[in-house]
Amino acid sequence: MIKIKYFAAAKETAGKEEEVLKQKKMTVQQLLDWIEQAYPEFKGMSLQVAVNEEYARREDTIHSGDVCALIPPVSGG
Amino acid sequence: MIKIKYFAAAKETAGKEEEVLKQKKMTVQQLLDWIEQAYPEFKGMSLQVAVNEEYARREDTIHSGDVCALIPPVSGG
Amino acid sequence: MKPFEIVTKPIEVQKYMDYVLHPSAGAVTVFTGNVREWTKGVRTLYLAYEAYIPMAEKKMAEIGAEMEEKWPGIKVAIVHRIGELHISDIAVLIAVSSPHRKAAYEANEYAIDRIKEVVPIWKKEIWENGEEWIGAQKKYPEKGGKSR
Amino acid sequence: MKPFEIVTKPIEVQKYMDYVLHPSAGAVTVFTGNVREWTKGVRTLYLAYEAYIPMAEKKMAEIGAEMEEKWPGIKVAIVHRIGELHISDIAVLIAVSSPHRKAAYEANEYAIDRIKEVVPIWKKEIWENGEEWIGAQKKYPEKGGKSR
Repeated sequence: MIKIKYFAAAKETAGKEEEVLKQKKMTVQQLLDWIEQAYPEFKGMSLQVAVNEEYARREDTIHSGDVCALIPPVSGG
Repeated sequence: MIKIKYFAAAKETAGKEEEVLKQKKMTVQQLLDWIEQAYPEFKGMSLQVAVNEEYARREDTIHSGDVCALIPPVSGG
Repeated sequence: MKPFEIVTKPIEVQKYMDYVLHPSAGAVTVFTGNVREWTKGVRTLYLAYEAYIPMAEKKMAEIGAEMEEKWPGIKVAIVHRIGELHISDIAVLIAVSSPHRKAAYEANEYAIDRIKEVVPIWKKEIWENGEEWIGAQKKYPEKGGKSR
Repeated sequence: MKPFEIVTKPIEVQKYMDYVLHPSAGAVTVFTGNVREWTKGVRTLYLAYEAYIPMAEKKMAEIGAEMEEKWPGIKVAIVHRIGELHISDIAVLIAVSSPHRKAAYEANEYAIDRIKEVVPIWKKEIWENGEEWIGAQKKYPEKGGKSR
């Protein structure tokens, strides 16, 4: 089980704050592919992924129990 | 009459806050010469002179009624 | 208060200045980012900020650690407010104390640059005629025109 | 309050921040110079500041005008306290608001540099074993030794 959290523009695009994938293991790239398939509006959006509150690379592996977050371009300050 | 105000280290050197010279007209340089004669301890001190609250050059003229100030190196902030 | 925190209430400046001040500090710099009414000719009604709170606080603390390594002897506090913010409200505050002033200025400016790069906080601008999440690719509506 | 002033009472930060803030300001920087306990290994007990008050206020206002010319759109307040100041007291405060942050940082740092050059204010440091007016030619007593 992998938890996905959506923020800001990503939350509006997904229409939800979070959801759970019944996967044991996947790469960040695979997660993004899955998301783009589930929500075509994400295509072309500039997104980073955080795994357990740390920015992850596309090739990093996500394990069951991890909390992922879709991070649109930040605009704090 | 020319008023002279002493500040900080200059006040301690002169032993007073202000005094009045019975001059009608003098240059800033002449004022400094007079001061060094009156208070030899001023010799070698780095001093600026303000006339009517504005920094003055050595060749500027001071007139009766002007207020002069002896300005040791500033150290605010 | 925590030295690196996300809050929902108005930010009190004095609290963070007091936190960074200590007897060896000869200089304190404070930066506040405030909600501005006009941006590129478009009038903002208010802003809505959202954060991934635990990660944002962690990233702000990391920025603080980077700063203390680059400018030894400084002490830092960073706070960002989220929720609905109105004109002149403080969105972000950075307080830095330092024995000498140069480091207090440099470190403070470094902090806001880094916050804008890495801290997961998002700003939505709400105008009279539309709204938009502000991201890397900023798009402003034409003056007087319709957004979206 | 006046935007450029010499005071004898403790400096309240908020008052000057409020003065510079307005709806077009997106950034405010505040600098405070505080009394530091240790300078080059010598322990300060307290400081005594003196000013040529009318000229100092005039010079600070001139610095403000220089700043507003160099960085259009900023708003400035500068206050310096005189009299006896103790450890961590604020001696000088500079508040600058600006539509954008870069100018707020740059102008603020410019102000403190200029204050130290031209404003007729003098600082006397009082240590455990002596005292001295601090000027261009700074002399610190040897650690543990006698001054004067």
